[in-house]
Amino acid sequence: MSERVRGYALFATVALLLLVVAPLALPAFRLDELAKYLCLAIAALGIGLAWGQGGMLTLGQGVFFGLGGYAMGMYLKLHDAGGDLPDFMVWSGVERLPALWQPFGNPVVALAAVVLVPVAVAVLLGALVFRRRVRGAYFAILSQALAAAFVILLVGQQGLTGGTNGLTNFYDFFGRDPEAESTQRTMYFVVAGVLGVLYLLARQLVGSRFGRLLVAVRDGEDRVRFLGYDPALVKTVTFAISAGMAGLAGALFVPVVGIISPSLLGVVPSLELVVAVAVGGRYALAGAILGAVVMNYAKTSFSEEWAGGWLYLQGALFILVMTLAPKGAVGLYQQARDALARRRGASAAAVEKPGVAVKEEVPA
Amino acid sequence: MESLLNQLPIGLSIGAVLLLIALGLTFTFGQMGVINMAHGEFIMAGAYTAYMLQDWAGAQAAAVALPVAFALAGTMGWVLERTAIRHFYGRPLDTLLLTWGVSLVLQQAARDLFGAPNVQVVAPSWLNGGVTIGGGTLPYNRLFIMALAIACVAGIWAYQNRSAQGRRMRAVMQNRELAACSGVATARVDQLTFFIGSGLAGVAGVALTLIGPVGPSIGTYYIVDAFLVVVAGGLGQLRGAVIAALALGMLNSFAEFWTNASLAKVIVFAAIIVFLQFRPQGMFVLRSRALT
Amino acid sequence: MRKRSLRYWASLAVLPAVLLTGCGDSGDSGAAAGDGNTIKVGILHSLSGTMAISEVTVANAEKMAVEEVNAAGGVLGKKVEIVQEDGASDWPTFAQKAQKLIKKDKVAAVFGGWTSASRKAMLPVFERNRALLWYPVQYEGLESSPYIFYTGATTNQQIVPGLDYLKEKGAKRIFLVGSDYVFPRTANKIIKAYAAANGMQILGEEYTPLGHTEYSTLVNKVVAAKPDAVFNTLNGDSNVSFFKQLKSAGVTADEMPVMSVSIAEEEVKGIGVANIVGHPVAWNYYQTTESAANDEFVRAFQARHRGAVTSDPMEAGYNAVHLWAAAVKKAGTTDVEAVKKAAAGISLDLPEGKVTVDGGNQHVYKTARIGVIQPDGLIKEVWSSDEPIKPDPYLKTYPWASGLS
Amino acid sequence: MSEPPVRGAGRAEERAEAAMSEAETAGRAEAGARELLEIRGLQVVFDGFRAIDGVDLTVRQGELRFLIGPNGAGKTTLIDVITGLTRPSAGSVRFAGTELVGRKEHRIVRLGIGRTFQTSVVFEELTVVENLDLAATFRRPLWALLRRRRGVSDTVAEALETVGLTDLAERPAGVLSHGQRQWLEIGMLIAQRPRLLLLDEPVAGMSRQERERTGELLTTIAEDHTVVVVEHDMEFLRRYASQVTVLHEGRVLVEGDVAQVRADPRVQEVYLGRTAEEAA
Repeated sequence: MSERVRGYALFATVALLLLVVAPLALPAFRLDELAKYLCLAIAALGIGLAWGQGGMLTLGQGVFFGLGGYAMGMYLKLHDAGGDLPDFMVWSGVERLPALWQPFGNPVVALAAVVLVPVAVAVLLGALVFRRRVRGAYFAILSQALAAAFVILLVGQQGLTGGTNGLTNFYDFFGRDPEAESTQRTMYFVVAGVLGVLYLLARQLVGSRFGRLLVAVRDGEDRVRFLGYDPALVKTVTFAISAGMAGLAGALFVPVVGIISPSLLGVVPSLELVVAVAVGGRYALAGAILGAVVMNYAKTSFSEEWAGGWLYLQGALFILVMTLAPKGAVGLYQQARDALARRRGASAAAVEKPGVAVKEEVPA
Repeated sequence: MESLLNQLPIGLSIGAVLLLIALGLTFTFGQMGVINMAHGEFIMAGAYTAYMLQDWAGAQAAAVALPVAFALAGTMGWVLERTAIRHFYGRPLDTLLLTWGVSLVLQQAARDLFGAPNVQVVAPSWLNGGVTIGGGTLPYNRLFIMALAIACVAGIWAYQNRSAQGRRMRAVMQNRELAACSGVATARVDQLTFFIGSGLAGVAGVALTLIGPVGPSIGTYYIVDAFLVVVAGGLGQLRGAVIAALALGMLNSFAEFWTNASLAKVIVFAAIIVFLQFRPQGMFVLRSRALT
Repeated sequence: MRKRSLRYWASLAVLPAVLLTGCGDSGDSGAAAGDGNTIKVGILHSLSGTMAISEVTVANAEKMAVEEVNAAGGVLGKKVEIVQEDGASDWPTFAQKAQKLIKKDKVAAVFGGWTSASRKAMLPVFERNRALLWYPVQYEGLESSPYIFYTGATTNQQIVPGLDYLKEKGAKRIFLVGSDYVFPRTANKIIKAYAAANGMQILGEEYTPLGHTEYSTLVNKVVAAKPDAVFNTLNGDSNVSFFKQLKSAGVTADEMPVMSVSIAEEEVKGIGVANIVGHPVAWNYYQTTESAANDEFVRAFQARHRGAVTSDPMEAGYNAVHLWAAAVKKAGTTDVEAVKKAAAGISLDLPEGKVTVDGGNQHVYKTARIGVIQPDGLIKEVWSSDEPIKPDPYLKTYPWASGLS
Repeated sequence: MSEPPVRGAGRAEERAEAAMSEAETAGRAEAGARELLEIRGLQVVFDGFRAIDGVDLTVRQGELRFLIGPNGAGKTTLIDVITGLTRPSAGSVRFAGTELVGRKEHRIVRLGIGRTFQTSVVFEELTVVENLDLAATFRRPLWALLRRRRGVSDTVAEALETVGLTDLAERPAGVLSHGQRQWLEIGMLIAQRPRLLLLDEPVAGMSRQERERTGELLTTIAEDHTVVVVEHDMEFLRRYASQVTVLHEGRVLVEGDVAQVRADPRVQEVYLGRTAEEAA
């Protein structure tokens, strides 16, 4: 019980730190950067769920991030245009608002689409792929190819999507100037709040029977079939949830950073997110969040100091993490704590039960 | 109509390029389950080998570089296998991230060694020009790549079917445990497979200098396509890789002819997804009585 | 287990927040532009990622210009201090770093950007903060932000002269090849309008994804169409594959010249001179451009970077710094509105010749030059507009372009 | 491949566990010695090799049936066909009147057939009780699984008790010994509340003690379940089998009780004789 209390106390501490200390201590643009990392952390949380818990290595999460971001961006663009065509369409020679854009003039539709469109795409893909038992490396490669194809499609349809430029230059975010400091501050709180809520929901999911089933699917998909469950359904649902999270992350990213463009959704950014999750610790949801924040923070600060070095450092870090600490930072922490406990236990002449280490792998 | 017919040899030549870049992966992926994202950087190493040898071999560098690139990229692959990948068997998805890290380091190393801009590799003069088929020209350098692809496939086929080492390789590919029990030194076979698979990437890299850029990021241009060939072709299947590469080459060539290059890429991806609806079994037969 | 995870999350998440706090402190207390003994300027180009190839050289030219300004006594009696940031070939990063330069470093001006996408991403940041961006690359026009100075060519200083040249050479049937993004698409729209008004025929218009390297099909299409000339707006590495494929298809510059607008001295090396020799390019500056200012520029740059070539965007970046310095001197302050006002009409003798800032649209007058690629990899001027062309980003003075924007 | 919608899987899914087992008990009582599983004219061909070549087999309600035969006789293949893992090239498999051929694995499980595997597969990262709980809750709709498990359900407790793993309930399955894993698998099978249990070599690799324990377990289970056991172990067979079907080269060789089968000269020739000699 005290364990539990301490857990909640620490969650509260982090919440306090993020919601009170950081806004007070950080200058506006650093807070904005932190908000950006937290957006990416939301997407990473989804990856932690799909990959860490469900074993689906999704290398195309950028696609869902993008779908959410573009849904939000399209609304903001239409709103700014106020009945006219968005600026990029004018210089792309589009004369009438494309049918695809029509519904996004409505904020409710756009906000719903932020989650529903990624979920729908994920369900469709999942139904096609998981039902045919495409998995593991094949799924990873397919999802990567999806990201590549999606970017090509986005870039190629310039009149529809803004091409490489993406959607940018927003003036009005639900009645406020998105670049104003007060808006940025509000957005920071919104992002942190959404992340907190999603984290708690994801934890609930992982702790539930569904979560146990998901781990079972990850470790023995075929065996699960003989328990009477349809693994394709379980995977599709999880994949859709993680896609929805990525969509939400993308939508929040737009007002925070002020742009959504294909360069955020391609193969490399998607992979970078996955790697961040691996570095943080894929088997723990907290690890995914931690990884996304720390890796993106490191990327920003390193590229400020020594741009070329970041690639070496990033590469070397993956190699080290994958070789020495496949369970990431959280895994290392657990190992260290276990080692400590064992030493204490040994001195107290307590018999170490075998399998405690295995138990530690059970994700939280 | 005439230029439509010209797409046939073009499709073949695109297929040959795809085959060359994917051939090595078929084995490292097929036998060892390693998703080697650094394969693209081994291709890059091959390309830079041709560049470096220019000082010494002049315009013949591209030809001279073939064996050198095979040895160099093969050695890089071997080192990678020995130092890192061998700790990862049974964790294929982790190798993906590991080798991506390796690829980042290699790319940046190339940038520091050779500079960020592309470098120039002069094609041997005997590859200038081409044969005229119908109304179009099939350049000699494309023919050279096709011949090279055929030679590589033939070489691998002979190796797998005619040499003792190759038969061991096939044995490990089909059933690792059984092969190990039958006295095959699987670790040895793995090293050799990785050497050959990476070496083939080096060969592909040399060939690509004839038709594409030579720079630190060339690996990233080819890696996704190479993996798609492997996925469509099936695990460790020489035959599958050949058919998949040619089919994707043809599809690419005609799709681009009728639409445009951007849409062609999307069409190829969609085709693979559809293909997997019909033939996932080609790759996912449950042969073992024990479940995974 | 799940209870513990909260604790990890907590203890570990504290770290970055604390680090961020630490970084933030030094930032806000930093000297603003004009304070102390230096004036800060930002240089914001991609030092990593795919665009680094091109942008690093521009950043180097800009740094050299800053040093020249400092060697000549600085501006307003103060040295100019560079704050360099990496855009990392990623447009949101450009926006975010621009924000950082303006808000944290409080720079007087930022020199940066290459791709249109990076400029479009930075534009709102500069407009909202009323800060100055100097953008040094030729671009697709149809833009005139009050907070950006454009020192590269707009369409009527590069693409239109390129077409004039082809028309002069008697090319009637043109094929358009480009990478699939905003610059080529806009450029081709202009070309089509020009062609319609000048009795030229557009035989085809093909786009390939950025980074595309398989050009056999496209070259087949081009060869089958038998154009008099090709207008090429491909970007980066794609040019290498395209020209190699063109050469092996037996196409020569004599029978089918390919006019390129994104290939400068730097790119020629990577494509391979043999593959591109004899083809024309359109710019405003070449390393071989004859002027005293250019001799000095090339000498100074090669003294710093052994064996380097100089190219149009580098020169435009170099110009931007000198034009800004002149404007600040004239205004007597780094205040953005004052500098903007002072910049209008400033005219300097720079490597490409006389460059004058247009006060209206904040572009510059530039001389258009068509060059042909030589066997030594340099570019020889074969045609020029003789005098600087007034920038017209919306092509308002061209009747045939009336339907474009 | 069309099949009549008898006792539709869809409806079965929505039924609560309790109701389900009630219905089963009722069904069992009324059916008596009714045929539960009917296999007719079954053929399985792997790359031209006939693994099963015209097998007919009937298992009645309440029966404990042993399937034996030398390696390659087609025993496991037969189980694979019943559970949907392998698709036959010809023939039919009917379970309580429902055609199974062409159904997906999990649908077949939902009809009430459970199986174990030669190499036991349990979820090592889940605890014993979590493994059992997963097995017990598959009839619930997915959304009902979104709640956390509170305590241990009766079904699970019963299964724990039956297989004797109550003490290890909260330990991860990864720490179990080979024998314990097999028992856990059998426990998961019981927790599924199936109408037909298929056990694939349950005592392979077990120690003598473990075999005995498994044998007792089998006897207990067979009291109120229909069970088919694939087994190699002759000693085990002698002690626990009632009805035996001998497969040889993909065909049914002999069927009968243990004594009959043992006495049959053809069986001795292809199988028992050799094994007996080896055992001796």
